[in-house]
Amino acid sequence: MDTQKYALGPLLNEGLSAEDRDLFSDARPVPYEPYPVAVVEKFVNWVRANSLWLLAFGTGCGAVELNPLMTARFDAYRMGVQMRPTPRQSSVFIIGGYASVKTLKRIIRSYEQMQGPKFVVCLGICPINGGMYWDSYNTVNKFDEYLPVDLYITGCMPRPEVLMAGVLELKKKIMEGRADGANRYVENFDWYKANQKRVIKDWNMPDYNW
Amino acid sequence: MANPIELLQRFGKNFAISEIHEQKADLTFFKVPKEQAVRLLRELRDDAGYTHLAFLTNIDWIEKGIFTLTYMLHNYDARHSLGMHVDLERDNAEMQSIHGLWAQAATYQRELREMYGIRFPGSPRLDEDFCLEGWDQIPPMRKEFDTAAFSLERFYSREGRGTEDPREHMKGLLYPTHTDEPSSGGQ
Amino acid sequence: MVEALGNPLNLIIVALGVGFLLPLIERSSPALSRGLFNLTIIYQAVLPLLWLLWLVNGAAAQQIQTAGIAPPFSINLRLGLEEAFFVAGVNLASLLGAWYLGGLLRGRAAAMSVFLILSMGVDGMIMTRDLFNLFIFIEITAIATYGLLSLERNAATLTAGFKYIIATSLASTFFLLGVMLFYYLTGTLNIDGMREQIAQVQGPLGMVAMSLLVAGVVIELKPYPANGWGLDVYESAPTGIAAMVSVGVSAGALFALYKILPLIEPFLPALVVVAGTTFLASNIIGLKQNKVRRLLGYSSIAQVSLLALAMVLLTQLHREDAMPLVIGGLFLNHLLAKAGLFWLSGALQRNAVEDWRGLRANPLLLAILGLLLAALAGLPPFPGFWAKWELVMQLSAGGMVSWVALILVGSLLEAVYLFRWFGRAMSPGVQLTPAPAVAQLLPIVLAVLGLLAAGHYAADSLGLDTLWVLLPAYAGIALVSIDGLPTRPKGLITLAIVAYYAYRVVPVLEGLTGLFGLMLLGGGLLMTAAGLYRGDTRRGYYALLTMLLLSFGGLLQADTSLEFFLAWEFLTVSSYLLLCMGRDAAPYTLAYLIFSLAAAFLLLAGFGLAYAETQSIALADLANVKDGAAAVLGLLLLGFLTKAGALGVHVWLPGAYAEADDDFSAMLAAVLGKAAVFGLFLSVISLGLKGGGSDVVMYLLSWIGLLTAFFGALMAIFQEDLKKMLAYSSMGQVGYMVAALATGSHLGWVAAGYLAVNHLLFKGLLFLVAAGIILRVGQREMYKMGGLIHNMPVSFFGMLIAIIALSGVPPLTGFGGKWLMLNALLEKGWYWQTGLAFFASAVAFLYLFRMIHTVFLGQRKRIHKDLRDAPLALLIPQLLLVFVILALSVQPNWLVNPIAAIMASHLPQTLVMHGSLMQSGLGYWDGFLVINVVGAVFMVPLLMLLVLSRFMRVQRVKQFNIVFAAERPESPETTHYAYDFYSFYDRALGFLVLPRATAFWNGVAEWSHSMGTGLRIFYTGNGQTYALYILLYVVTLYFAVGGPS
Amino acid sequence: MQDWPVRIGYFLINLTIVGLYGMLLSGIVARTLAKVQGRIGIPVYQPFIDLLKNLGKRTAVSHGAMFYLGPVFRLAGGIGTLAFVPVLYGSEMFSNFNSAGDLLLAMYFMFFGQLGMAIGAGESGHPFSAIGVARGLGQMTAYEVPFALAIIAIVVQYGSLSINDIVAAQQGGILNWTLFTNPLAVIAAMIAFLGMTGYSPFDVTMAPNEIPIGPPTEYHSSYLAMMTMNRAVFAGAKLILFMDLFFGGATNLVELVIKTWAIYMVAVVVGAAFPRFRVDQSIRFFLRYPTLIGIAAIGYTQAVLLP
Repeated sequence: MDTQKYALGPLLNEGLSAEDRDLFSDARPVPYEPYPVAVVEKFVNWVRANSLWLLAFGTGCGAVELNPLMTARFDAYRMGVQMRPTPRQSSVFIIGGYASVKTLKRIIRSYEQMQGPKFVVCLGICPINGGMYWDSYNTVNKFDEYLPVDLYITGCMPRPEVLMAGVLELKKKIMEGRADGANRYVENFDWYKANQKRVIKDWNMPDYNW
Repeated sequence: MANPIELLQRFGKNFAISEIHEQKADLTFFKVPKEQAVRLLRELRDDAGYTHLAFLTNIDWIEKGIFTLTYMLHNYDARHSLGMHVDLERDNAEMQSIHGLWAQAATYQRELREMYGIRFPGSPRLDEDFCLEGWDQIPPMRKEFDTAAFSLERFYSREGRGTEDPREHMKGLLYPTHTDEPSSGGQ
Repeated sequence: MVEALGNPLNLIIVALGVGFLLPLIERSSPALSRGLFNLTIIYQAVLPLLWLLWLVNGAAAQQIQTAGIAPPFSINLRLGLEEAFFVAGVNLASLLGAWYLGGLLRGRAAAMSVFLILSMGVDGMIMTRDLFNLFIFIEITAIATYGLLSLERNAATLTAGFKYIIATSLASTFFLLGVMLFYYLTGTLNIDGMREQIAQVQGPLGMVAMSLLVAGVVIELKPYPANGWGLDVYESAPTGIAAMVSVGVSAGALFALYKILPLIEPFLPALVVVAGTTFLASNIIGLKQNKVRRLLGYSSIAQVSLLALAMVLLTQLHREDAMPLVIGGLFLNHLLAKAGLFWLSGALQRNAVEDWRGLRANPLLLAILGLLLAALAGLPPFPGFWAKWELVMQLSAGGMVSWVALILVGSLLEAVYLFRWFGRAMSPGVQLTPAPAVAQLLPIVLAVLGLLAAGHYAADSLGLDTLWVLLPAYAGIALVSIDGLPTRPKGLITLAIVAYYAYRVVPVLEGLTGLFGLMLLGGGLLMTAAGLYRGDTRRGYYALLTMLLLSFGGLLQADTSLEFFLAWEFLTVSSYLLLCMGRDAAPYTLAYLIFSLAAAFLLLAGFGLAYAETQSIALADLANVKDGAAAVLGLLLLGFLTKAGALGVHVWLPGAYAEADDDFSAMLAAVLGKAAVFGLFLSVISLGLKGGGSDVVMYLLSWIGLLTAFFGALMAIFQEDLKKMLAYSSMGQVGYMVAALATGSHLGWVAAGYLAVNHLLFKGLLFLVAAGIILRVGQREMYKMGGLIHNMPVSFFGMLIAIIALSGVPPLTGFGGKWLMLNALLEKGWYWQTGLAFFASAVAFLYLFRMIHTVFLGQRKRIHKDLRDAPLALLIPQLLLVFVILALSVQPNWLVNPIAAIMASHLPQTLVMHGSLMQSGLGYWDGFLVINVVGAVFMVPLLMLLVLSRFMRVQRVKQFNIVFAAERPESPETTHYAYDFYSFYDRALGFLVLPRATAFWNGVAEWSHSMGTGLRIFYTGNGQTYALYILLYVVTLYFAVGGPS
Repeated sequence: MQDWPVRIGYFLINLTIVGLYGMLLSGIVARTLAKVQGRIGIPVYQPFIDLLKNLGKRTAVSHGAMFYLGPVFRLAGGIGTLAFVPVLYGSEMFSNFNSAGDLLLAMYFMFFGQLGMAIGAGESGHPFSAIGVARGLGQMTAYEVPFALAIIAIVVQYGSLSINDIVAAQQGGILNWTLFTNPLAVIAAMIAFLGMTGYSPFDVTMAPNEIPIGPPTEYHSSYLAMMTMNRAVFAGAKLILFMDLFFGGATNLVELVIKTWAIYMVAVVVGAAFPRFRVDQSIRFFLRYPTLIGIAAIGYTQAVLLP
């Protein structure tokens, strides 16, 4: 495994043609430190936990379980959850079930466009070990090889109730300051990138989608 | 509108139609040789009212060494579908493109090209990626492609994964005392 | 000996003698005969010129008695001032014509002698005082013409000559019959004698006599529709001959008419109708012509009938004192310009108008063509201009308003087809023929010089400070002479000249003219300086620009409406020619010229009406107009509004602004447009506050202004072309000024002045930014740009400041204009208009955002990766404008206070200033406080964001790092949202901006052209039919006037 | 004229009050909408949490200087609008910098933030931003018409452009409010208000599903937080302006809260009940009946109120 540190100069963006390289930033992502004052960090973590903006990007069959979450029956708004249509403004990415290689590429792209701190929640069994698609030619089996996962919610499919329990769990994790997926991703950037590129054979995007 | 059997028999004068098989009242299969297929499709579309190409798919008979293309046509007036089988050599499979007859056939042909490696010379955007992106193996739907081995090799398997027969598992879970007798209950 | 040589009779005798001798001498010595011919023709030209000189200096009119006996018993000739003038003109034209014809005449004794006899015949027609003798000369002229026509022996010439001889024979037959009856009634053949006995010419017989006489002369003048034969002559004859027929023979006929006018008093009204109809009809038909000679033929007929019309009308008005200027001016103008054009078309051997493309490659020829056409169209400084001015003034004073209208409409039509020709010459194309020989061009050049001299003389005769008022033209001509220099030195010379001029002129001006002096000359200098970024050879550009800028000075300094109109016409001409320099301007220049001339003619009509009432052409006396105030105001406003591009007459504007050279567009929109605003100010100040009809006009003006503002903005938002968008925007902005002016209140006029200054600043800035963009990108379509902010940051900054200043968002200058204008409208009680103003200013946001977004923001095209900012020469003027805008934003009082003081001299002050606080009757505004508050308020979030950025890692990303939930777009080229930006607005309100005005004007053009076709129905080309027409015409004339009674 | 530090201090107090109130209002609105949909809805303080969350984001991207300054312009526009509107009638402390200009200044300054923001969003290079801005501007031109007509009507009615004068004329009893003296103008203005607030049926600018959130697509983290703040301050300023012009102004904070809440509820209730207009539909809508009502308001004012 490549263990280069993250501060090793600009990305090469080898997947892009020479003229496209001008269009995309080649900056390497950098992890963020906690706020210097511990109380502030604790308070901000509480705030983050209570304002979970989901990226409205249904990546698999589990996406159908996301929508009831916002209806009158479950009303996840109560818990500070709401859908945002653009990755830039979202803080939680819910992987809705199996991730095919083709979708994985889009997931990575959208994830990298989200601004930290950001959290990944995997829904269902498929992202854990492939689930019923474990021997498929196009479904990844271990999602955490490609992106840092903060929380798994297993089941096939998990009901919205379970999803809500997961949200509560995620909140707890965030408040405790343990949901550090975004930093893990950056710190192990080269490892994640290598894994991603191993399965995504036509890597035609920049190495980091700012 | 004539009976489809009669229709096929009538076409049979000019085409080597064989293996006519009436699957259901509204679905009939038959087979023609590769060389006559497109000509027959055109006549079925223009003269016999089978104006709709519902789909185009392929069956891999690895044992026989052939692919069987299936063109599914539909006649709206007669509410009847015709399935036309065409056998191809499995190695270097190639078939005449029918995107000139139905433009949407190009998409099916792209898929077949990607999944089975069948070539359709002249079909638009045939060699572009369709469902797969950056696929570097033999076409995945060909039966000689070992998808489990591939998955293991490329995506790794997570340890701790077990497999159980759902029927046995659920039986044990739900009816631990039940003896082994055929059940006529749940479907 | 000298005396003998100077005898006017020699004009006839020598020509006759030499004419008959030439064939004889030819046999023995061709060279001698050629020499003799040259000598004679020079003598023929010089003699009347000398006489003219003597007569002007006070010599007595010469009465020549042929047999030494007093008139009733012998033929007598007269050489007074008029005769000498006409004879001199005609003979000069024949001299130049002979020179031009050269080869055709030389070596053909018959031709030479016929040519001499023709010119002699015309001289005779002019000089003789004997009616029968007149008939003889008419016959001589006709036969000589026929002879000349048949010099070129082809079918077309021969048939044309045949038709000509039929027609002229008919004419002379009528004339002879008329002479007989007159002799029978009066007992004399002498015209002067007949005048004494005119009481005898009465009753049915008198009527018949008169009508026959009139018929004879009128047919010679080729009245519509009985003039098909004349046109065939113009078309088929060699150009030199056609020129002689057009100017010489017509002059003779005209003078004949002039002589018999006293004999045919009852026919004067009919003659007016005949001449008027012919003038109008010929010009309408002229529209359809695409052959130069035929076109010139119609123009000739029109000009001659205009002369006849003027002559008769002035006679009716008993304003013979105006005749020298009007008739003399028009005649010389026609004589030299028409002959020159005929010769030019012959020298270049191009007949179809289409073939004149590419003449632009030869500046000398182009200049000659342009000058001759300008002379023919009655533009300054040529004599036609002064004559037309005087004619309009006299006719207006005489209450003949409808004839003024007819003359102006006809002149406009004539300008249309003349300048369409010029437009072709300006268009790119291939040079077909080699340049003509100098010998052939020299007479044409002499004609041009003659015209210029005559113009100068005419201006002198009007008592003007000629050198000063014609300074723009002379400066332009002077600068043409250094046109060979490289571009930048020329530009610097222009700057120096204009700067010195401004330095001399502006301090003298005061009040409103001072304000506009600063704007026009200051702005003009700035835009000229900005133009220095161009290093390509711009032939004639700076000469014309100097002319344009100096005529601003003329406009501002004008004390009389004549000076004003003159400067205005200079503006029109120079800006038209400058516009022609634009690479693809050709299709739009004609519209510009037509509308500009129409505007000028409306002004002329307005000034005429004012003159009719006050008998004064002083601009200050405009304010004394009382009864006709509304009409004068309406005409003047219409004229200025046309020039300002108000709704309905705006059709010329987008094309002109968009297709002019990029730096000249800035000049047009920012500076030249203000000249129209100045005119509007002038007319409103003098006439707008008179109550009664003026109030109605002002009320209409407010609607015109705001509708212009609204539709200008609305049309701007749908433009893809950067400069077209700016053009429509200018139109809209001028609309606000118009509306503010219409209020007729102190506040409103301050608003108008403020808006004008502000518009100069931001629109100049925008056009300069556009020039830089177009220079770098090489495109005008905005959707082909995008994301240029990183390449052209300074230009972006300029545009940003300009659009904020335009939009009216505080704290920049734009808000002041909006505040003043809306307050003025509300104070006036024009609430609906205020609502429309709000709507218009909101719509303006749309195009402003579209402009800055599609050019500077969004996705950059890959090919624009390495673009640089505009050249420094272009950026410095931009930054200067930005600086002025910002300075005036901080201290609006620096602008408002002087304007308020100026307007306070015309109206009671309603805008009150307390330090930086301004108060209208309704509201208040403290510009200084506003910008301070806004500045402070801006700092709050800015500091906040800067602090936050310390805790937030801000990564600068590149253009295509845009966020997409899944798929990303293919390429930046297809990701720039720019084309059809406001498609939804089009769906909602697009029906409002269907090109109705364009369709209307196209309809007018179409209609005029079809009318041209309709009127041509009489021209069958058949000689018999033409003869029949002549007969019918005479009968009609007879019955129309008196009938058998 | 007082000394500047005091005035600035007063203004900061105003700003804080209006900002907090505006944030709270958006919480109340969300909760009200939730009730309409049969949900419990967010806690009323949720907007504050969201705001702090966005302020607490640790990474951000910038597309360039104008992009960076966009939210600054936006927020400055909101604060500035508030600065030119007197919050409470007759109170020195709550008069802000109203002395800088009249109603026209406040009306035109509203565009300041929108224009700056539009340019910032434009620099992001995102086509959806441009589409959103185009729609927003288009809709703005349309609702500006009835609004302007209503404003003209009341300016005619009160004979002044000064907001203070207009409020003063409405004192002395509820029947003196513009709402009762010139109901047509108020109707026209309130319909325009629906467009201004950007709730449905006029929310196509932000249409979250077609053009993800419109102009602010690229904005996030602290930028977004500043825009949220602006929404609070700007909404507060607009509400106060409407209250001053049409509902008799306010002489104390309680009255202010009640009146502005009530005005805002109009937009919220309408928004909860109507589906979305396409932008060309909303343009046609505003230019039809609301405009006619505005015209009628001016006519009514001229014919009935003035003599």
